[in-house]
Amino acid sequence: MLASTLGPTPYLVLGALLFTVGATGLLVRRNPLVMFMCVELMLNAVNLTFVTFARELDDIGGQVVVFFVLVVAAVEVVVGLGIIVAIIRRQPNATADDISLMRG
Amino acid sequence: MSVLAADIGGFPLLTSMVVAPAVGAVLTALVSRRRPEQTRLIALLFVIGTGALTIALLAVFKSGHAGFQLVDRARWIKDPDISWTLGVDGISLWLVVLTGILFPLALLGAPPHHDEKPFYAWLLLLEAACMGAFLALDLFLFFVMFEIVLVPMYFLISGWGYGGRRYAALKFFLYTMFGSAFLLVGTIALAFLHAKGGPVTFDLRTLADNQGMVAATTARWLFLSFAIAFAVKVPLFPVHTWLPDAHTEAPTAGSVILAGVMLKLGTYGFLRFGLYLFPEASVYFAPFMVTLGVIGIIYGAMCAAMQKDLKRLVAYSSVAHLGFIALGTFALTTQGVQGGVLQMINHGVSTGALFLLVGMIYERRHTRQISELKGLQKSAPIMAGVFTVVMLSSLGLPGLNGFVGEFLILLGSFITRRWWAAVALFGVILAALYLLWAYQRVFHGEADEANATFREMRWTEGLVMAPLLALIVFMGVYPKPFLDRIAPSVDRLVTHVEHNSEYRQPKVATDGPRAVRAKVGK
Amino acid sequence: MVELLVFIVASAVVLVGALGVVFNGNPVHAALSLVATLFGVAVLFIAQDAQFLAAVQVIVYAGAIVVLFLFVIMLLGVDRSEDLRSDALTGQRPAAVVAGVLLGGSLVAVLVASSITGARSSGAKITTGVPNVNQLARLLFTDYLFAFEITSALLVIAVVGAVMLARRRKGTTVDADEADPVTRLGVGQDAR
Amino acid sequence: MTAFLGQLGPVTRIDTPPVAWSALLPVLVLLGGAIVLLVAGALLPRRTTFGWHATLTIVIAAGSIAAVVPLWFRVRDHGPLSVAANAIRIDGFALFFAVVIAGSVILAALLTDGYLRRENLEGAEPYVLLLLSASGGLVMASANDLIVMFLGLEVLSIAVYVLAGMHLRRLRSAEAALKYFVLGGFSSAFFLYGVALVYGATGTTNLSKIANFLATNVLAEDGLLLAGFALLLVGFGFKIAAVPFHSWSPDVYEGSPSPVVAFMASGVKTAGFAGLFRVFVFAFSSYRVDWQPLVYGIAVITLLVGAVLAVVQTNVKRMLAYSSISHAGFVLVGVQAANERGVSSAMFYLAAYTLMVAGSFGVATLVGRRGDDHHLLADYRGLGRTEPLLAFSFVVFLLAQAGVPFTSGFLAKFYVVGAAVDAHSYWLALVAMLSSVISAYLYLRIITTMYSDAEDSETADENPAGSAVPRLAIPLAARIALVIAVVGTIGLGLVPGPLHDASRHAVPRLASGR
Amino acid sequence: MEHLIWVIPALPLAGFLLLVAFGRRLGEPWAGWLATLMVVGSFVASVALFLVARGSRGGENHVLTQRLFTWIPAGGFRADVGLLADPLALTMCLFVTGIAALIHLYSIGYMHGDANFSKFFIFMNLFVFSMLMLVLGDNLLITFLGWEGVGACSYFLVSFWFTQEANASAGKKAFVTNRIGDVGFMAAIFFTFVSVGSIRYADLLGHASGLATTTATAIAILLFVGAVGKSAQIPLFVWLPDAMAGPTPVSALIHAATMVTAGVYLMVRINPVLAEASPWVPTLIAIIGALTAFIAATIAVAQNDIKRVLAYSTISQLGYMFLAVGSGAYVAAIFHMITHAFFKALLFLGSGSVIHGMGEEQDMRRMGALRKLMPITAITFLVGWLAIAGVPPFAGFWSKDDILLAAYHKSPLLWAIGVVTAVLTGFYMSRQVFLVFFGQARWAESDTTTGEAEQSAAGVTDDSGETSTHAEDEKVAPMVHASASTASSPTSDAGDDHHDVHPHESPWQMTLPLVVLAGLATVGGALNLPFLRRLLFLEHWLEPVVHFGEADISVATSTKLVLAALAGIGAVLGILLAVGVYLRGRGDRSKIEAPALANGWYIDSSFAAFVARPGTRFFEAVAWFDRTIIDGAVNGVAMVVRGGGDRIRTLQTGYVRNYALGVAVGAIVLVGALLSRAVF
Repeated sequence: MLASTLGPTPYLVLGALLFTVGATGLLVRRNPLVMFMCVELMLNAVNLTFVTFARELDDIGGQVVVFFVLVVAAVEVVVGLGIIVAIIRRQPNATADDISLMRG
Repeated sequence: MSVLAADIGGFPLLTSMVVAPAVGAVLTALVSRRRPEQTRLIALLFVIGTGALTIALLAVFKSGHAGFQLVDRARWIKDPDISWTLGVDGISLWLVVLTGILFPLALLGAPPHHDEKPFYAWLLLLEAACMGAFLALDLFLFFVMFEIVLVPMYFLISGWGYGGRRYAALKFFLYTMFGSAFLLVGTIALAFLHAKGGPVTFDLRTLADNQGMVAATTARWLFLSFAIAFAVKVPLFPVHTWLPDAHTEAPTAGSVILAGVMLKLGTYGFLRFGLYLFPEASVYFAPFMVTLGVIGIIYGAMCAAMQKDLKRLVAYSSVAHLGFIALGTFALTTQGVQGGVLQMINHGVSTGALFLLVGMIYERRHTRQISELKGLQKSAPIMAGVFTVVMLSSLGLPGLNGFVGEFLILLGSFITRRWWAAVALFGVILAALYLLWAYQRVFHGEADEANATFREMRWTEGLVMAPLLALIVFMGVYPKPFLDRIAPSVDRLVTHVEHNSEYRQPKVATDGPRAVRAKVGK
Repeated sequence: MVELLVFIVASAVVLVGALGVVFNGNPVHAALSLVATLFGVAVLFIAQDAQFLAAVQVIVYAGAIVVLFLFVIMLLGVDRSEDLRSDALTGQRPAAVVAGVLLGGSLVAVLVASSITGARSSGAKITTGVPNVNQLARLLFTDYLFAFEITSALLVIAVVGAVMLARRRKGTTVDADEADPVTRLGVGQDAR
Repeated sequence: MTAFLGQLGPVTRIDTPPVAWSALLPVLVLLGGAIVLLVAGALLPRRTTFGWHATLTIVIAAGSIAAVVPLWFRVRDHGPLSVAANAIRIDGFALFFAVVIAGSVILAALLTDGYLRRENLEGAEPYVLLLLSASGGLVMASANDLIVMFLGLEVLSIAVYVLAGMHLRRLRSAEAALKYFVLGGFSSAFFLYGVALVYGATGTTNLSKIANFLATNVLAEDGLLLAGFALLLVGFGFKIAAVPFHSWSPDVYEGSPSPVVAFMASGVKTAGFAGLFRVFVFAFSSYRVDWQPLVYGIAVITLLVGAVLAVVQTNVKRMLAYSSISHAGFVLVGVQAANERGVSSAMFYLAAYTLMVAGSFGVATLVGRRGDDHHLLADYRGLGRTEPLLAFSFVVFLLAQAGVPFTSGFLAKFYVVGAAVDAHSYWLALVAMLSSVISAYLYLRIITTMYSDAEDSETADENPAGSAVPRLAIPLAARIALVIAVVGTIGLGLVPGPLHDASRHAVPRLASGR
Repeated sequence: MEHLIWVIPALPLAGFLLLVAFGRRLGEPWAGWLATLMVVGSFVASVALFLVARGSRGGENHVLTQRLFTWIPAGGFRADVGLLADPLALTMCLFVTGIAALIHLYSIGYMHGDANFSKFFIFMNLFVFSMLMLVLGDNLLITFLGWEGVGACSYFLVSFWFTQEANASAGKKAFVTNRIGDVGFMAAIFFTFVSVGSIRYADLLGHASGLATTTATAIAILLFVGAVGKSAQIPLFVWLPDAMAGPTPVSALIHAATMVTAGVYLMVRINPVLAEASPWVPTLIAIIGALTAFIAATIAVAQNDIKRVLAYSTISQLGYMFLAVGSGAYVAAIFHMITHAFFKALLFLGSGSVIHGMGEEQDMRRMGALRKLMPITAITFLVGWLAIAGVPPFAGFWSKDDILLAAYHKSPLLWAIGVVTAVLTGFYMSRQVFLVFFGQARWAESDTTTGEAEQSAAGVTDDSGETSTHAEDEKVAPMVHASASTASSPTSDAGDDHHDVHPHESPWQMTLPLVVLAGLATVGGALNLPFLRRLLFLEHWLEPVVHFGEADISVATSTKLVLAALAGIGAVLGILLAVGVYLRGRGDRSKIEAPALANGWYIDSSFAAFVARPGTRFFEAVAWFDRTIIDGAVNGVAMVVRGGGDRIRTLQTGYVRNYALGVAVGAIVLVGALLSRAVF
């Protein structure tokens, strides 16, 4: 166990940055797979935040939440990849920008 | 105060007047599409039955009473308190009777050319809604009826109208709905503010008779929200432009009902829900409303004069006529308001008749363009004669109905608003101008080839016009029975306004010569 | 001091990995960068007394999820590198950067300014004596029992969804706008 | 499981909290039913002559509703129930939404049956997902913990992502799934971050505790909390398709299989609102002065943008999608009021809207024809003549959406506006009504198109437009769905009392503001 | 007996109703006889009532009233259908019904063969009814009822031959111009009610002395506006010449004898109010009257249409009456009204007889020497001529003399105008008589001459820019604007039938009224002979009605005689001048018949140019405004919504990353908004 000398703020800020990088990444990348990865980054940022708060609040509940987030992330990936597989089969090498039949 | 339904043996007369056409509509809709004659029969049966009920109403109506009579009441929604409350007084009585009379005539006089079944169903539904709106004594119920009339009318215009019917129907619906948006918010706000956290009720009499629950400034805002809705419906300048389109494109029956009955929802609304609910605000905004009315009179007449389409011309004349009604209503004198109420009926009869006639002309010539019509009087003298009488009624010739209302309105407004009345008087000249000019172009002159074979009125058409003509003459010569029933309620309304505001109508309006003698005596 | 050192190193790994995900044109590389981030986060978990979660993070995330990603990349053969020099959507990239800066900025500002609210745990405390796993497990089956149960529904969805989506459907595409009318109306056969 | 726990017993005995399973019955019926259906689906042939899958789904959903009934009275007489360590709260509110969501499942299932046959997509999976998604909705409506809420949201959403992409031969379907999924994941992350921040600010994820905490403590620094509010609002805003988080919905509604859209617009949206109420109106009620302006703003732009954009569409499904956005704005007006009237009016609205919108998309399902691709306005031309009853039912739904009296839509609007007025949000009420005027244009446009023949009706008498197009096949199940929706829409318009009373009873007592 | 006042108007009303119902079935001539019978009955009833009123209480004038039913009750306002048969009303009744009866009889002959024979009598009976209501009404509103009623009948009858646009336009013009005056009347009614609380004459006139001067002035002026419209005074006289488009009996009855004098009647009726009004009011009335008399007379000099001459003459004579009213000589006004009714009806009927005999020819230039062919017509016409010219001892002399005397009392200048007008009257009437009955027969002249005449007529009208009235009417004219010339150029005579004209005397139904009227025009002066007080029958009879306002004219007898002599000399002078010009052929006719005069001083055309045209343009501008601005705003809102929709729609790009950006931006905005709350 490491002594808590640093305080929560650096962790939280790191989480915020990670979240931002993930969010921005989703906005700038065209490959749907990478976009999913960015969502994973965001979820990880949240996880980090939860854990930080858990320690700060001295509440194990925050850690349990991470557990559930992990499950959700996994499920999302499964379904998301399923969708991508379905799409790429019909439109090989399609990027997110190519998938824009509907608009307006 | 109010005479209850129990007084006539418990028969819910008013409710039946609303329900009967609605039932008729459903039955008509249920008849097989392949039996048009049956639909027609059923529709006629119900529409005439409803007319008969309104005549019965006339018989049981106690003419000395000022308050609401024959009140039917049943709870509809518990919280907020909304109930099916119907009642009639002198202000609504004739409108109801007018509705009862005009619908059969419209149905008989202007049958549709296709799809009889839905046409009749919508028409019956429209009648139910109009009846409901005139009889409702619950603000919510009124709003519901006020709003629902749009639907059948929309379908009537868009389904059976002429060339630009879709645009016209849409414009009509949206424009009126735009007004209703304000009305709904205003209605709810009034009820909630009035409740002050207590139980919310929409009962008209409760809301109106307990003034002072809403602050004066708030009441003015609320009045405005009501006024927008009614102004659109009337329609007053400058929110009138839906009317020419709707009137012109609507099928004849639609135009008749639109002009004869539906426009009255606006003016009736001003009386029943403007003056009654917001006496102080009505007084406050009276100059404004009167100005709008006067602008409408002059402006409508000018526009009417310039129309190339006969139906459009009649439509604009409605703008002018309803300007008169607005003027009378907000003159806030007993003469003005009585004249306004009477003029609603007059306008319904005269303009309804005009639209029927224009419809007959269209039937024969398939055009409404004035320039394409000429010299019809030669081949159709009787129709020309009928048209003349209706036209003279519309331009307010003494001895015919239009004059009585117009005169009272002008007199009433002259008492309180001399200069407005003076300007409005010019509307009388302009009315003669545009109507006679139109008549001249359509009926006078030598008929060209297309118009030479114009068919004279058939006796069935004459039969439809006869009651209207009779009313035009009767109301012009002997309006007393009408005014006798209108007067107590109007007096009560004006007194209500006086009680709840600083406004006092000049003594001469109520006392006549006695007032002047008293003044001289001093 | 140790914590600071760990934090600096781990956070560097996390951020570099994250940026790697964003800036690597090749999806495989991006996935590998993601692994770096996940590891970094796991380290930070440990630094904050969440040892079990760190383990799960490595096993489930790095071990399963990223592998899944890589598997799909290989399966579909979409490992072609993406050209990151330009963005076809006008304004998207600068807007994204601005949005990122604003979002990050405001979040950081909030966290820096008001992380201490005075709130204290109202649930189970992190007790140092008991193993992390035990504590988690206890909470999982008490306070979070329902949440735990509902994750089962999620997993069922994942299974059913994957089956549905990945099932190879024969037959032509019904609504490809380029398709000619004949194929457009053509009805494909079911998978079975 | 017990055996497993028993083995660990001596080491660390975990006393699972007593769970009142009966209180969870509505959810459990759906969950269990989904599993049963999954298994049954594996046993039954994929292509069945009778709609076994749909029937079973309906039975399950109906069972869920049936399970609500005793609970309803129990809750009414003995107060709300806290279940599973207070993670779930079964109160009238939750039960009301359970019925609405389960009802939307029934309608969607009725529509799905014929659709799947028509599109050659038979199988039990769509129904399984439908049921699972609905269970997520029920969880959201009854969640008393942000984590449970989040999980419910995910259960609800992920199943629908899959359903959106169900029609794999349609590119649009896949595209809808992808868009929905990417954006859904994106916004879930925001939501989750919001949960984290609220957790950090209050020390708990339990909504009761949060409410308690916020009511009893004065926060010196509430930035964390407020930022959490904002991010949670993003998540909910996405789910209910409020502007500016709406952009997915027209594309997804257009692309997804129409019966699924019926569920999305009714069940999913309803569940989203249920969560929004739970979190914001109930738990965060003492901070309402902070979030009310935001909801006010969102409501205004949602109302207007939805209505205005709907007007310029040519695809009926997109029109309905945008109008659905505008309707969300209406419900947000109820949210903004943040009083008991507001909640109950929004509940009434959602219940009424469920019927209308499910019916509307039901019609769209049928008119879409094989390939689910005939959704242009032009495809509706002449429907009034060829399919008078179908057209009539669509008219009812559209008029109800326009807020014409004697339909449920009118009363829904009336109640919502009443709530806004009660909260003194007069201008918002006015904006709402005006936006409904704009929307009315759209509905009338559709209606007019249905009742206009070919190009010009003057000449149409000789040549009825519909003659060239084959008659639509309207399966019995879809007929039933439409009849239910029509009867419900008109019935609620005439006799709103019972439903409105129910919604009034279902509203928990709200704490007063800060 | 007083309960039977209603019989007087009821008979024509019954006739009207019967003809509406059975007119077509009765057909010619029985419809005409029925109508005539009704009017005769009405006349008999009037006479009976007159005898009753005169006979009772030893010659005391007796006022009979009858209230039939309440017409419009509203609050303190109450208008009854009440009849008031006082001397004034009875006087009017007598001559209205009397002359109407004669004209009805005449019409049976005149309208012979018309397709709408019975319809004509429907309107005639309705007119008589309306006129009687106007006269007998016991309150302003009943008078107004009649007032508008006669206006409407005038409209129907002027445009009776509706197939010609000109007639239709003339009818419309008459009605609309009248309405301008009617508005004044209505306003006066309002004023009366507001200040008196009642609109009964009994209340208004009984309390006139209690009226404030301003109120009395307002009422008087407004009623005068009404009178100006109805009685065709400056500036609203333009309709009357056009109204000649109607059948000649109509012109005689409505536009000469009765309706147009209603304004005078009204002024006399309210003389107590006039007395209370500011002094400038009577003066204004007198000036307007004098000017109208003079200007109309000058115009009459240059007219070629036989009826138009008479029309302007009527306007001129009405001017005299107003001059009398303005001078306070109410009895003189009524006196002149009656004598004028006699001789002008006579002249019109005579002209009608001529037109009838000439086969619908109205241009005097195509007549001449008719005295031999139409002896009865000619002789009676000559009587009328002398009467209107004011040659003693014919009726016109006495009444005109009375007026001039009063005018002199008011102001010598007015008197001077009156005398000049008298000279002109003598001149133009003589001109007419000579052109029609003397000289050479011109109806059979060759086409070229006729063509020239026509062309000159056309040239004259061209100046006013009105030849194309028919065509332009469509475009220009909702405004009062019709055809100064149209009535004078009947389109039927375009050169195909006037060779076949065989002038002949008219049937007895037409000549009998001529003879009767000629007799009346000769002896009509006896009603009010100035020689002895006892002979001032009319003055005594009307005394109770006019005693409030009648000016006390105290002029020395010698002055009276001089004035009378001057008036007589003036008339003779005018006749002699005409003899010189038109019989002897001295002087240049074209100088006298100047285009300015022929075109009525361009008043009508300038009205068209300066009022009607800009008015039309203004109306068009309003209609444009309505279409473009008001309705444009409505459609503009729709366009803004659509345009906004299209604009916002472009944000919906279809790219999922754009959508995500939207979500992110939304999140930032929300966070920012909430944080700003936290910070501030």
